[in-house]
Amino acid sequence: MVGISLGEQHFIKGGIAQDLRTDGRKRLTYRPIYVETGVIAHANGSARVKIGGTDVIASVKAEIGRPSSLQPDKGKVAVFIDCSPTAEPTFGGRGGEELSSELALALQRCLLGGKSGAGAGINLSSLLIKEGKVCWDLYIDGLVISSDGNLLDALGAAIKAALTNTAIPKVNVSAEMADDEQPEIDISDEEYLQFDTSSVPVIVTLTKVGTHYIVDATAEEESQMSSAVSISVNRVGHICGLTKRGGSGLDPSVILDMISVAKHVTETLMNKLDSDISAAEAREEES
Amino acid sequence: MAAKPGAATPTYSPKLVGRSRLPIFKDSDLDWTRPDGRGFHQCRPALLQTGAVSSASGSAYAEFGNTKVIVSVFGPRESKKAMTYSDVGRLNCNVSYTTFASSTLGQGTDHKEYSSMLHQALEGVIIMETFPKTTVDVFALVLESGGSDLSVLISCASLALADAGIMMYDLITAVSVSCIGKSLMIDPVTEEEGCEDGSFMMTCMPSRYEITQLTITGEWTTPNINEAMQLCLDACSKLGEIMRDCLKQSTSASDE
Amino acid sequence: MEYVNPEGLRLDGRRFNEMRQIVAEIGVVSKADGSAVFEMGNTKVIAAVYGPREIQNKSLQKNNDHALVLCEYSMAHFSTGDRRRQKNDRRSTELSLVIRQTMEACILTELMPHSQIDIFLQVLQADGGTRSACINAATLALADAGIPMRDLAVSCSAGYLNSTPLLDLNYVEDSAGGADVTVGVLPKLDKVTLLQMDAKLPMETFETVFALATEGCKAIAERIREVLEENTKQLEYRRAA
Amino acid sequence: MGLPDSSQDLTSEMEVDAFRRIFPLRFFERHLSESLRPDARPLDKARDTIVNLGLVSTADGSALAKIGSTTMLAAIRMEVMTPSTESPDEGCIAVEFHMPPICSPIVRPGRPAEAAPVISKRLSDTILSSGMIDLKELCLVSGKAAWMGYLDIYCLDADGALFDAALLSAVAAFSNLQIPVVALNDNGRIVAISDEKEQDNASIIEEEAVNKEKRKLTLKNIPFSLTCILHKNYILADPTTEEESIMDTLVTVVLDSSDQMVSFYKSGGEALAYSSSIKSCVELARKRAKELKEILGEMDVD
Repeated sequence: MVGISLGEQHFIKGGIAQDLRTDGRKRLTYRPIYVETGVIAHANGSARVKIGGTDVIASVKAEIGRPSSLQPDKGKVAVFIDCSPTAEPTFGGRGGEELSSELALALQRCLLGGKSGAGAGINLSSLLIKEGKVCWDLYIDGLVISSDGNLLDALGAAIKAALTNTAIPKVNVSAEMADDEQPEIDISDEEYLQFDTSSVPVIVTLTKVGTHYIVDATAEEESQMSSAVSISVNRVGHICGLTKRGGSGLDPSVILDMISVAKHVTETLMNKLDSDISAAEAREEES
Repeated sequence: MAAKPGAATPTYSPKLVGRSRLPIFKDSDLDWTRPDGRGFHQCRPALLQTGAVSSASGSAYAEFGNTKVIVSVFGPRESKKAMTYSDVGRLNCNVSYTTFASSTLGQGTDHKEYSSMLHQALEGVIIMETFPKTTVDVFALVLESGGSDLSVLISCASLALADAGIMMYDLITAVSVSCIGKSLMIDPVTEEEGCEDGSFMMTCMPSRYEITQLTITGEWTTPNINEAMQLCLDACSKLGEIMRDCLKQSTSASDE
Repeated sequence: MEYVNPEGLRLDGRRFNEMRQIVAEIGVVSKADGSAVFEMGNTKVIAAVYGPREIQNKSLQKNNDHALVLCEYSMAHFSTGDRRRQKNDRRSTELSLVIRQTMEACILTELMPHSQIDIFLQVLQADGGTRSACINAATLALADAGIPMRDLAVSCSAGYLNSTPLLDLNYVEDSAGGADVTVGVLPKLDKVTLLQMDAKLPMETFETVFALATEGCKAIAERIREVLEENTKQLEYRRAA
Repeated sequence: MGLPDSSQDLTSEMEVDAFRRIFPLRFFERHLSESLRPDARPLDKARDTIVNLGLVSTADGSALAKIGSTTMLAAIRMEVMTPSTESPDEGCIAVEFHMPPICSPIVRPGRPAEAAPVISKRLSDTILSSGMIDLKELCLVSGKAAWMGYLDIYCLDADGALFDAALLSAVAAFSNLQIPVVALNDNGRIVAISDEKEQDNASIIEEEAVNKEKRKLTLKNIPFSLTCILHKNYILADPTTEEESIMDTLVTVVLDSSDQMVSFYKSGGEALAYSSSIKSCVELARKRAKELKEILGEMDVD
């Protein structure tokens, strides 16, 4: 990434202080969001989300697996993120791994809820086929193609769209079998199950630059941040996950204020995303 | 692992029969007490000690109930050869578990997730400008995992950094809160963490009254967050005092 | 298995000398100096070019009179039917090298001494012919970045199954075990820069397959030229506006 | 501390320190000529030794051993395995020695110390060849099930004589080991029985119980070791890291409780071991074994 001169730094910071950012946005406005679903033919569900210059793809792949012995009544979900070197030359080789695992961890935290499953965006019980024996393993893969800030929000939105797009084949389990046998399964290729994605939260990252915070920061703005808080909020307005990045400390009252701002922002974002996703789904069906 | 004779033969640890795990807490059961008999807002007794490892620049041992960790700090010392010049110092963190740290997991491994979270929690308080071109290594070993491992690790690491004489803006204290049903309980043990509906981990600088790291998982309402934050802040300031006392004691002991 | 039915149609309904649908777009990665996406049927590749810029890793600097061309090929986890997790496997390394050598031969590296050009290739979907798709995508991206080239390097593959030479194999045809000839050409100079084949093939058959692949290359070159011209027109239009 | 003749050329402690770093060998040799070591020990004396038992609640047996500042934490976990066909009525012990990055500045994450696998191997050889444990005691159901003891020793602080401390902690952990109460269930798997459960349906369990009560292993021929440095005519018992790095001829003698030699280990080094010096090493080891036996004996009383 090219360094930013002192003058440019002042310009960015000054703009934010005056509620007029370098690209003409206000502090709490998003860049245009573009959603496309069904972009990956091999996957059970996929979506591509562009927010300004940030471009990400999420795919959902379902495989037959075995529930873990600790939670025999639930399926499994794993989130992997890959930062392609096309987005940033420094991601070449193993350079992107650190950021990738940080993003994956934050997304996992936001989507999968607490250990007991409360607040999870994906209902793990719905992935179960036969208790203790067979379940769906859901692999969520994110790929960052182009990065211009706000990767986490974009990935969160892409995963939400990909999950909406996901169709999982209906599975019939052959009736009674012995206790320790693996049951025979029959994967239907006609009937599909759709996911209920209404409880999947959206993620809003508030980036603190100077004394103000902004949503949807560009890479240039992110380089000037002192810290950033990513908050995921579900439809009923509950917080489903929160991660803080950046080392500098924040006053407790500031964090609480950020949470309330984030909640306010998500309301509009959630509606916008939902309509975008359903529009994209309609488009896909047409074509 | 190669040295293990018979490592090829699969082994298993005998499990208890027929006892499904009882939910340790029910919503209706308000008289319920925690597995170790503490109150909901009561922390485990903490034992802190600096100078646990003689060969390190600084080190600390922390014991919160059954959670026992050792943190060693090495450096500031020469950065790896491959690193380019940097006018601020670097911080390198690593967390690993012993093979017997927890009763369920069999293998002792590096914990990448905790390593990066420890790094994030510490980078903001260390005055990196004081050791340009060099690296401070913070290595942690969890001897026994008994819940709230990460917060114990962070507090212990800050103590070890202070013991090593690394310049910091403030001490770092970390406290976790679990949400089970409608109740919040501070400093959860492993059993509680296993069935929690939400977790809340906060690290703060007690003297500056600033939060440096905050992670929340699970579903939380705003009043719950307010309450958890207040609980953590109180606990952090108390823990800060204990840590301060521990450091004072160790310096007065070495003066004698 | 029958790959060509008696009517002369392939599994996906194409004729023997028919290519899959090509979609190409320029400028998909906002921050790169040049970028392009290239699709051949279900095979989809993104290329991004960074540079020419200062050499980042001084130890790679060998020849001061020429630009250093670097290439990295990676596959997305969801690019194939079964999820694969290794990043720097042997196949990727081999492909990176092949693409790098092909592109190096067509870039006028002597015009940009003391600098490096990075080509990153990301496979989004793999359905046969990724090698060719990568080269085509890289050419577009290099052109978008305005890097001087001798010619537009293009590539296409052809195979031989059921005693029929077939153009542009998809994954099923590719894994059938027959011959697979990948050809890279500089169409204007009429020079072959890349030729790879892995299977036994009689000489005369090879010549027909090779000729078919070369024909394919020419068709692709035409398409690429169109895309570039269209892009230039749009740039002109935007400038006027 | 100070050198006997320090008043002449070295005036302040600062200079002693500098001398120690620049001319380590001369620094040590001056001490040795006075039959004293920099930490005020006589040449043949080992450092203070402490053993604590049962510190790890998640393990079936554990011990912490400290020799000077060298600290070792050993823990044993018992798991069930199917014994091999060659020895159907024997259990197995797997020994692993770890040097985590916290213990020494030379160990970095991802690059394990060279010494660790070497010590692992030597510990495993010593424990098995000493005959301290009768592997037959680890048998549960002949040919079907036997105990596999995973012994993991973690070095928490490395300051010389790693093998001695590791062996001591391993022996102490075995003396602390409590073999859990288990039973054989219908599926042929071994299951644990908790104390209260046993009372609930004692009648059912009684006949199946393979191991009715928590029991200890009988340890005989307990091995004790002492590492010495041979340097010129001097023999230094129980060296620190600093001493080990300066003078590199190390001799480790392992004796069992009946004073029989279990193993002898000398690795390279410049000084050649004469039979006379070997004899003195063995003599020192014998004395040390007696000391260690007393320390362990005290533990057993608790």
